[in-house]
Amino acid sequence: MISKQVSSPAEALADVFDGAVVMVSGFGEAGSPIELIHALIDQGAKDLTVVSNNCGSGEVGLAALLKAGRVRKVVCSFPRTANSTVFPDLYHSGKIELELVPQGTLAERIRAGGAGIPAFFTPAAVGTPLAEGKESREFDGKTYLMERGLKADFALIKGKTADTHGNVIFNKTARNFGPIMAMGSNTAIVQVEDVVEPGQIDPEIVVSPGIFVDRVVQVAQPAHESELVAAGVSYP
Amino acid sequence: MISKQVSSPAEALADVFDGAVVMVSGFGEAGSPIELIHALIDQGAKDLTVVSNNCGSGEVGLAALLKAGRVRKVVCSFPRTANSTVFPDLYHSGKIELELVPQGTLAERIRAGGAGIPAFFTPAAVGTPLAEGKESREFDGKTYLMERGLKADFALIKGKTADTHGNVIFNKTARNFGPIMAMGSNTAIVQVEDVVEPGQIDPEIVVSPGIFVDRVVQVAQPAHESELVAAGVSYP
Amino acid sequence: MTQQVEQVGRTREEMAQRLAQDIPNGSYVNLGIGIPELVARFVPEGRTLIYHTENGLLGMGPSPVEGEGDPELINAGKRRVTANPGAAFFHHADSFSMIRGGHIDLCVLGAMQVSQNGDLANWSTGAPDAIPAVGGAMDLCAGVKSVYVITQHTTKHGEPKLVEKCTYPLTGVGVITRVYTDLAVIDVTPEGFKLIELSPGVDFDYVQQRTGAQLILSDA
Amino acid sequence: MTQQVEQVGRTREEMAQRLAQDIPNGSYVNLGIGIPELVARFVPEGRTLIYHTENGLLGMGPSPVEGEGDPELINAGKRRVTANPGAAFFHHADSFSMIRGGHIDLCVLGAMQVSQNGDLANWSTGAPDAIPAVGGAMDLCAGVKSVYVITQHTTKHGEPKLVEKCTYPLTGVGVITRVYTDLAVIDVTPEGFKLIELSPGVDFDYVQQRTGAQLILSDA
Repeated sequence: MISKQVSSPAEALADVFDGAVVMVSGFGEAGSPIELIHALIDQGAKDLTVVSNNCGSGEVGLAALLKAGRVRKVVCSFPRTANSTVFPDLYHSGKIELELVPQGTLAERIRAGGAGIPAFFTPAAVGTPLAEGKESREFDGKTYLMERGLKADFALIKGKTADTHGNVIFNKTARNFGPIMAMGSNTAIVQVEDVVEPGQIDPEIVVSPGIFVDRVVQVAQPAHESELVAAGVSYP
Repeated sequence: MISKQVSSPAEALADVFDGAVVMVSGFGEAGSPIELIHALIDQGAKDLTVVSNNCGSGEVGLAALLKAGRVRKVVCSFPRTANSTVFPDLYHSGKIELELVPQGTLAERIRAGGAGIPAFFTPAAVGTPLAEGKESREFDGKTYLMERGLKADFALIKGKTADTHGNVIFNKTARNFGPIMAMGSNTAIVQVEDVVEPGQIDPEIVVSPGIFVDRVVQVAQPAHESELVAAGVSYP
Repeated sequence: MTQQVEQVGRTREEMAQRLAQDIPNGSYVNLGIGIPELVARFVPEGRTLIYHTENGLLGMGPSPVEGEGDPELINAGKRRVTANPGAAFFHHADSFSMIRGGHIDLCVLGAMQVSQNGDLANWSTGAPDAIPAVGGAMDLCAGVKSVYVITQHTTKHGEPKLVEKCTYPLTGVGVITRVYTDLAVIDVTPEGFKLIELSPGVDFDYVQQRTGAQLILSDA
Repeated sequence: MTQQVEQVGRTREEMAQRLAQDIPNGSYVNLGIGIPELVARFVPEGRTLIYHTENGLLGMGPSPVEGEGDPELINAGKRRVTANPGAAFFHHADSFSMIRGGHIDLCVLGAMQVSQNGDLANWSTGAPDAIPAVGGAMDLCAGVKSVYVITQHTTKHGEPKLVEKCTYPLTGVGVITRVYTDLAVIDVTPEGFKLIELSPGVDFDYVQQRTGAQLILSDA
């Protein structure tokens, strides 16, 4: 008998340490694990490196974590957001480091980290400023950049349903970075609306097999970032 | 209105040319597209390079294609089979070339080919005879081999159900190489028991999205290799 | 000058409509944010295109009625969309395998600048105070089979966007094959910009004056 | 000699049973073909292991009744199996990501030879007329967190399988951490083979005589 279910986001995040590398799922608000992020703010770990496609909006979720001064560096493809001043302020005042990575390269680096691939070659960004300092190499007459696999200490992920073995399914385009961040992190923490018994998810439709998932926690009615922002919520 | 359904295996394979690289799904008999392979025998293309985990058993399916003398080279992880003499005879008489690839490296090379990754590094086979002639490189103190992405002209794949847009789901461990061979080939041909209308497969459970699949053909009651072998069937 | 540009040539909708004529039935298409998004509205009757959005959906449908939809069913522009029958959801690594692996037939992007050898600049002005953000543009233009640009022929200030050499930071090198503007349809060829078609009421000199590189006349 | 070996030390089942004691609850385990497969039968009451088979199943259950089962639900040895509640199917690239990425806790393999620095030879005798076939063994021993060997201490002809240096072609270099044989449990340490435990009724000299390298006594 094994169960990966923990009772609360706080318990799920208890061992996040200062200086940890933390992957955070989501593309815009879809798949953003707001309740886990808020619990991470409460938990207090600092000097974090966050790997995420965006940097959040308003003053909730990822933007709130940044605003709380807990993040030293972000690895990100699109940190600019229509309705957030948090990242721009931090960036302009030199209080946060940015590693800008093309979105597909970011996804592939995370997947590679999880798949035991230390490096691979991609055609994206060849000849652009983002190629600076990177090794390039020709294969069959075309130039590629070498990119390194990316691993994290923790991943904070939003799923839809999980069983107690950690098998997860997702909701629509909220899937985005979740499955690969589960692969690419040592400790993958997934918030879901429902936790069910093993056998209640058809093995043919599992998206993240339990081997990639370490902890599942139920958040029955997760908030949507856009609604919180529209309501003027600021966390904490 | 688009439909990728074709009326027969023969039609699906009409344009396979001499010298083509052909990926064939399956691990043992699970996922082996026997009806497509038999149609390829009938079709007559020769001098093929076959990429497949195994080399078939008895004198049906892949073993029959080999026996018919159509295959110049196999790229394979485990060509030895309990009840087949076809590959051993060809190999011992120098009539077929073998590129032996560790199973995980084979899978990753196929996936890389489909993902636009020309090369990647893997720890598998370092220090073994299969590392001979391969570039090696250290990352973070550990040695890896560089492996190249693998692409095919055609893939012959066995699925369970497809819609006319080419979205495919599979049966249990018959999934194995199917989804990545669909990615890694220019023309992916999938035999399925049922072809349904778009919308009849839940978009959350699609395993091979239609973009990777070029032709689907219904084989309502596919044969199982072990049953044909037990019955002493020899194709053609 | 600005006013004159607005009155001459195709509107944004007409540009999108013009481009839409050139996409074959059954194509897998990724449309960028802005004018590119308009293309989907003008696909001729009888053609089915399958839209890919890099955040993990193939078979993207139109936006739902205002206020409806699922905040977790969005496009790359983070707007709510729908899923057509035959759609599929997948994760980001699979999505960019479709892009990088050459499985998508056509990508339509906006541009700040396009050079006569097909370089694209569309992600940064290089201004020192700008927040850098690239998203999936570099992957798209490096991986998709054909990458078209749809853009106003000049900037709001009347400066050419089609140039000999981009001055803004590049998104990709030699990746653009065709440009649709308010004034013309132009191919990027080994010889440079080749004029394929003038917009109604626009003449060659008018376009050449607003282009930062030599235009070649089509053989046709 | 052969007869004597068979009577001394643990049977295949006892070897599997001994190894099974050492696998913690909740481990993700990949069992090779042959003696390794027997391990699953002897997992102590109250422990749940989750079995991975590299052909695309996590949560593999026992074989079905003879003649039952699905020919497309098989293990890496191509035998019919079942899927336990909580199982998941996936494709080969995902399956070997689990292996190569260090997500599997333990792999148990058979061996032709193991050297005192942990090299494994288990795929080929190097005979010129053999059909080379490697399967997933090289990926497993390069990627799984711990790789144990379970094997008879000597070959059928009485030759040691634990050696100073493998003479057969290698499967992996420095990958084995522990060996379970009919005669003993032996750790591979930086100093060489360290004897952890003798099988009942077997003494040190008996094992050392049948081992092709120096055995170190455990500190304990």
